[in-house]
Amino acid sequence: MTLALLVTLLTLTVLKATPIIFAALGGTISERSGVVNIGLEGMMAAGAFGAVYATSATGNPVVGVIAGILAGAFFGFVLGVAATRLKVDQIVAGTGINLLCIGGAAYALVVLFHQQGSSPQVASLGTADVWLIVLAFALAIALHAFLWLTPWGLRLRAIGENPRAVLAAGIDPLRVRMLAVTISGALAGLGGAFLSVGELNIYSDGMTAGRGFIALAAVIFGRWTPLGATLAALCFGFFEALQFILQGRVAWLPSDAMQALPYVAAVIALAGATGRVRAPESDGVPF
Amino acid sequence: MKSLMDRARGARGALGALAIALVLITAAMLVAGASPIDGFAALFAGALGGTHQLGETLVQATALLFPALGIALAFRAGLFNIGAEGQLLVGGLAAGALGANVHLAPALAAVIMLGGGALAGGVWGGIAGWLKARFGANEIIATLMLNFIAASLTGYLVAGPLKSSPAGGPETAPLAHAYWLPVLLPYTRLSIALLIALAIAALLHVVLTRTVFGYELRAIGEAPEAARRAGISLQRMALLALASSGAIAGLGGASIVAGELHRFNTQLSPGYGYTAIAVALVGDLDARWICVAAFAFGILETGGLAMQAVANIPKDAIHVIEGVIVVLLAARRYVAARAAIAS
Amino acid sequence: GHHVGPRPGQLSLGMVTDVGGLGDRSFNDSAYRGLLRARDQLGAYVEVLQSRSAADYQPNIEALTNQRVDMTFAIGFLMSTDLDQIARNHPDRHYAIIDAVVDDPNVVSVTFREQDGSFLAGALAAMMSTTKHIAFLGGEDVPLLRKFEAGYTAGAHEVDPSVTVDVKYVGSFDDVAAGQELGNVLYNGGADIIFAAAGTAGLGAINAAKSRSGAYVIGVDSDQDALAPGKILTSMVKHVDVAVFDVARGMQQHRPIAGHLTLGLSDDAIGLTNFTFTRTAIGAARLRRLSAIRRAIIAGKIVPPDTREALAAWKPVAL
Amino acid sequence: METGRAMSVALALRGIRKTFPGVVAVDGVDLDVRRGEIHALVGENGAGKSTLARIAFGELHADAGSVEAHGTVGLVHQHFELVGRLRVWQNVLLGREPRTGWRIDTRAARARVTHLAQRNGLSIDPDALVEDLPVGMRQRVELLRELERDPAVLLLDEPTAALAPGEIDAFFATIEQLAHNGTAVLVVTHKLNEVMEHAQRVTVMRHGKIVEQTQIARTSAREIAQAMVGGELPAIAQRAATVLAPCLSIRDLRTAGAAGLRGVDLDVRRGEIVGIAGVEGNGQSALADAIAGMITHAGTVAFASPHTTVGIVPQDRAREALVLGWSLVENVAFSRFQNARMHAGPFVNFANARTDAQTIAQRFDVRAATLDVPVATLSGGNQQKIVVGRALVDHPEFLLAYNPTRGIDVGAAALVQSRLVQARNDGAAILLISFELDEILALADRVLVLFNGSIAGAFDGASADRGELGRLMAGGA
Ligand SMILES: Nc1ncnc2c1ncn2[C@@H]1O[C@H](COP(=O)(O)OP(=O)(O)OP(=O)(O)O)[C@@H](O)[C@H]1O
Ligand SMILES: Nc1ncnc2c1ncn2[C@@H]1O[C@H](COP(=O)(O)OP(=O)(O)OP(=O)(O)O)[C@@H](O)[C@H]1O
Ligand SMILES: [Mg+2]
Ligand SMILES: [Mg+2]
Repeated sequence: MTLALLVTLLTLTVLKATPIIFAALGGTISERSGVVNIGLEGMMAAGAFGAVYATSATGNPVVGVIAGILAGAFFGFVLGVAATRLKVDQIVAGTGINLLCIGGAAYALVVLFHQQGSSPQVASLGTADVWLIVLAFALAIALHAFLWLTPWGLRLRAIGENPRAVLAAGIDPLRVRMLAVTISGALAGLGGAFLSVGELNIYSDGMTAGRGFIALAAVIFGRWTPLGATLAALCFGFFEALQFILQGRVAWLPSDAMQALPYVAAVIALAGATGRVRAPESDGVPF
Repeated sequence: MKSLMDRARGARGALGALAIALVLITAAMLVAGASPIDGFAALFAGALGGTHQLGETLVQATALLFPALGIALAFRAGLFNIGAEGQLLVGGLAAGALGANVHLAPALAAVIMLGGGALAGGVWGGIAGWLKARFGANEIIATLMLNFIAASLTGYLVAGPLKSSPAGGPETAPLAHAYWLPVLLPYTRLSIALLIALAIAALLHVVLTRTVFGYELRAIGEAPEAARRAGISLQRMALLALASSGAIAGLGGASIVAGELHRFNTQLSPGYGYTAIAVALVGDLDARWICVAAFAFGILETGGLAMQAVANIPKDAIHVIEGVIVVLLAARRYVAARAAIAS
Repeated sequence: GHHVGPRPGQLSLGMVTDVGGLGDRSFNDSAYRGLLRARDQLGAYVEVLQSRSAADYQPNIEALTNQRVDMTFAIGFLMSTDLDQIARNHPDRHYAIIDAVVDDPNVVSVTFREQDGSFLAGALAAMMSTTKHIAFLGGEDVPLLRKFEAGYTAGAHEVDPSVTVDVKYVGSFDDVAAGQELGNVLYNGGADIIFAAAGTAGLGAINAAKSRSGAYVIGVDSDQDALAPGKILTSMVKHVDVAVFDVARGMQQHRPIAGHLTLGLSDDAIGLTNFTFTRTAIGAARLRRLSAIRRAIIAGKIVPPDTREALAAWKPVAL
Repeated sequence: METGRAMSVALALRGIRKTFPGVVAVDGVDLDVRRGEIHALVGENGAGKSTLARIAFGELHADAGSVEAHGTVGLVHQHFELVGRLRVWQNVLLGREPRTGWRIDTRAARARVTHLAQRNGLSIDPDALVEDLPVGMRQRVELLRELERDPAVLLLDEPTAALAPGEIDAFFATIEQLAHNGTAVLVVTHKLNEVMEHAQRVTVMRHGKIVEQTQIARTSAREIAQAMVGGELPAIAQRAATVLAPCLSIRDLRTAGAAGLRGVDLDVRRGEIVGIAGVEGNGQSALADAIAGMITHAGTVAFASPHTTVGIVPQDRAREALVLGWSLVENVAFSRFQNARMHAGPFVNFANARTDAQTIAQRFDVRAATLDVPVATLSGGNQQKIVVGRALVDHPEFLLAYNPTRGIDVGAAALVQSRLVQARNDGAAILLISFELDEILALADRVLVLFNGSIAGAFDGASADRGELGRLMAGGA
């Protein structure tokens, strides 16, 4: 492997991982507070669409990124309301949010852009997207420090384990969960915005292509820790990048088999390295 | 025992949820510049307006019912099977490949195709079950990753070894007409797959509520430690639950192939395996209510397709409606609880 | 509400999209343009039904049949089995299918010789490449896309057998980001021209070309040249719209076309766009050579391969 | 303890009423708890004590009535509300963490918890993970968390149910100290000796109402018990002489872990109750789990025959014995599926399960609206009766009973103990693991003291000496 190839492999790994890192950090914070966020995929789509719409309206992709964050946060908030105040089963609500966001973006394309399938091209962050990549890693470290060093991190983790214990300590677990899920949506939205106006310059139906679900897996692989999730996202990114590069070079392996590489690697990792991972005690349990 | 009053409140909650959903849909149509009256007329006429439409609705309901039942079985055992989509695909592929290559009496061929589909789905679910039982792997990731692998694998097989013709699409050769599942409703493509699905629903209900196996299954979901101390092997049950869950979803894929599409095609599912999660949950993981939920989703899927032409709403927008309904229906318990407090 | 449905005597046309749906900037959109032209120029009533999965084709075609539209267009080869069945059940109705052959008296089958147009794209790419290294980026690895791949590779080798052609597939027609990333991988790997036959995902490859000097991309299906003026060498268009319009016009003139139309370079149904932004960059000499190759294909002197097997057996033709 | 301090009311409950579907849990209760007093709240299982405490704390809302508290209220739940995967200091200081800048000052936090523990005579390792702690230690953590908040009113729901005798004394010393400093303490308990020794006033509840409220000085344990059950206490069945044939024999049993076994030999014969006395954390769990086949071990655990029938009352009823969302009937069937009575082919035999459930409910006085309500809606004591009843319903040849009367009121406890003695009289071999020395002395034919994973001494039940037992339990040679 030449040096140039190695450089491509590594940059591609980071590029592939970045949106997943954002969403996985969101998933981690949400699950740490005890809410399983199945809706990450939808929130990413909302963020991606929101970013493109705001960028097309203002011409400024930075505004777009902020709009993407807000769009994701909005649906995070909706999930939060459903899962905490309305006591809707979290998985049901998350599934509903996915349907809502992905369908909603398709619908909004028609209403706002008067075209189906994909948006017109808009301004993009271009090479400035590198700052979002830096931000992803910085957030991972910051979130790790937050969860393990600060009082609020401790409380958040405690809520994910046993909300009643936290209530006994005089903190309202529901409010913290609401906040955590909203932030989770904001991060997923940021991941979507990174895709649509950071890396690209367009929203198109299906462009999140399962990245939200991969992020969900990264949360679990990363054992519900921000740095772990980041590492897991990087692994996915690496295998994706590897298959991109190997395609066509290994003649006996058809492209379909190549495309399965990251997922096969994940399954093998499940059987081998990760072993028994334990979710927060009250993860997914309504309070 | 739920009292009649509780049930009435639950129904009121459901009606309230539906009413809110209808308001939202109306707003969506108005924003898109379409007449809601035409839109709803199209939705219901498209879903229920005639034998043909009803048949289509039931076809969609059937396609959702199988994976939803499989998902419910696993969820009842506390296992999060989000891999129904992949299980459905491999089940469909097995049925398509068998149907295109066996030469048997039609009835036997149907059994072989459906059985092969169930087996393939069972194996696919069983892999996740084995990973869980043997290594304690998290079944959410396992089933999810297997979805992606199933998509690649089936794509590879139909483009390569199982390719129907050099110019053909990503699909297996068409089934001989004799191998098609018998049609249930004349002039529609509703096949006896519906009856099979309903039979599976009945069976699942009986298994879960009447049999020792069903009790053991639910026990590992609700109280794993108590189950372990009662001598139930959690490993064995996880394997069995995910395998049977996959088998039901796989049977669903096979029934689409044998009853509807008459060949395997990589695009045979618009995401039934994912929508079925919503169906299973809206149906309270109870086989009887899942049948109702599947029918309701069938109406939306079919009516939504008809609505796109009239109301200028893109086909994906029907998912908005589904999403709203899923959340609102799930919230009905809260609505019902509030009503109970108020009364 | 407004009136829905055709007026008495009005020509009515129906269309069923494949799972790509409207907005794919490619195949379905192109057919839709043809339909809209029929609406505007022929005064036809048009109706489009989109499909979410392969299982939707049959009910959608049935639905249009039951609405008694004069002609139903099935856009995509995946609908052939379903169309065949419906057409037999409704011998009094008219149908058309794109990209597949359905042998019924009431069905017009329209196929395109994508390999011919792709051959020209490959030839142009080989002539323009300064690195003698070009690439093909497909959507999903399916037989239809391999027609593009084989024709493109052969065209390049016709010009210069030593040209390297890298081939990669996105694995999806939707994942724009992956399209862009793969585009970058191909450019970084030394290719300076990519033929992006990947639906929406191909837009990603166009993006990848935009940020590089000396790199070109070739668009597909619709005329994409204006998406990145000067960077898109040309688009290998497939005029599904022309075919749809022609078939519709035949219907209106009460002489419905039946049988199998194979549309190629000579019908102007397939071919390269006219280099609006890249004419000077390409230069007259290359354009002359390109039209010589085009004539050779039309004359049957060159028969571009349409599968990988045919490509392996294919030899450049001395013109 | 009525000193000159003003006995002002710190918690005033007025006309409290609370219904659950089908039950009136609390029915018009007025109750005052005063500064500086220890006020005992007693009553049968299901009388409404926990519900009342949760209402006073604000965790449940009453249907009617008012709660007036002067100052903060703390509640120590009977079933602890702790975060297992956090450390002791994190649990204790949750919501009140000391910080330096944006970070938690872990050193200060540890010091604060250590100091708090020392001041209250509760020694504990602030860095221990709560999930690794034995139940008694967790009880301390729960208490420390409330003490840290220094509440004006402290509600304790069966705080000593999981404590060893020595720990109970230390615990009450702490509570008395708190009361002395002006805290109002309300303690729910089933142990009337604690009431008599430590409380100043007692309130007795029956069926959601207060039936008696008096100064301790003016009453006796017997009177309180009578008020609770509304009559005389049932007497424990008498021992009868029986033939002894070996049933379970354990040889050189060793298990891993700090609270494991280090070579235990013991025999249980049919017709006898062998009591295991000891402070929690000395290997009781390992012993029970090894017999139940739940953990790997060295040495042998052998029954007289491979067909010996076994009944087990595990230590944690909610987690290890019951499916809380299921009805009594379903729970009675569940865990006995190997029993031919419980199934007909692949189907559950609900008719037999219902018959058995009825039998259990009758024999053990289970207070449930119907046999079909989820057992989660039953009070903890009634859940415990189901677990014991189910273990005995098949007349097993061997019974392992782990704290069989935990959380059960005095009346029901006597009933359960009688049933154990009856089973023994009918020829069952019973291994009784209990943290209550009184229970062991009342029931056991032989008493073994378990200390630090080994048998520290063996006594005849009739002649065992409390003092000697206590000394061995505490590790005296
Ligand atoms: N959440 C609930 N749902 C239904 N019934 C309940 C609920 N909580 C309590 N009850 C019922 O209210 C009554 C009082 O229960 P409570 O727990 O207060 O009793 P208790 O006096 O604490 O009994 P114990 O001595 O067993 O702890 C019981 O009949 C119980 O079954
Ligand atoms: N899942 C549940 N659903 C309904 N009610 C419940 C549930 N879990 C607990 N409860 C109720 O909450 C109350 C307090 O529970 P807890 O387990 O502390 O019982 P308890 O009454 O204190 O039992 P005991 O003192 O006899 O051990 C009980 O009365 C019980 O009825
Ligand atoms: Mg209680
Ligand atoms: Mg209690």
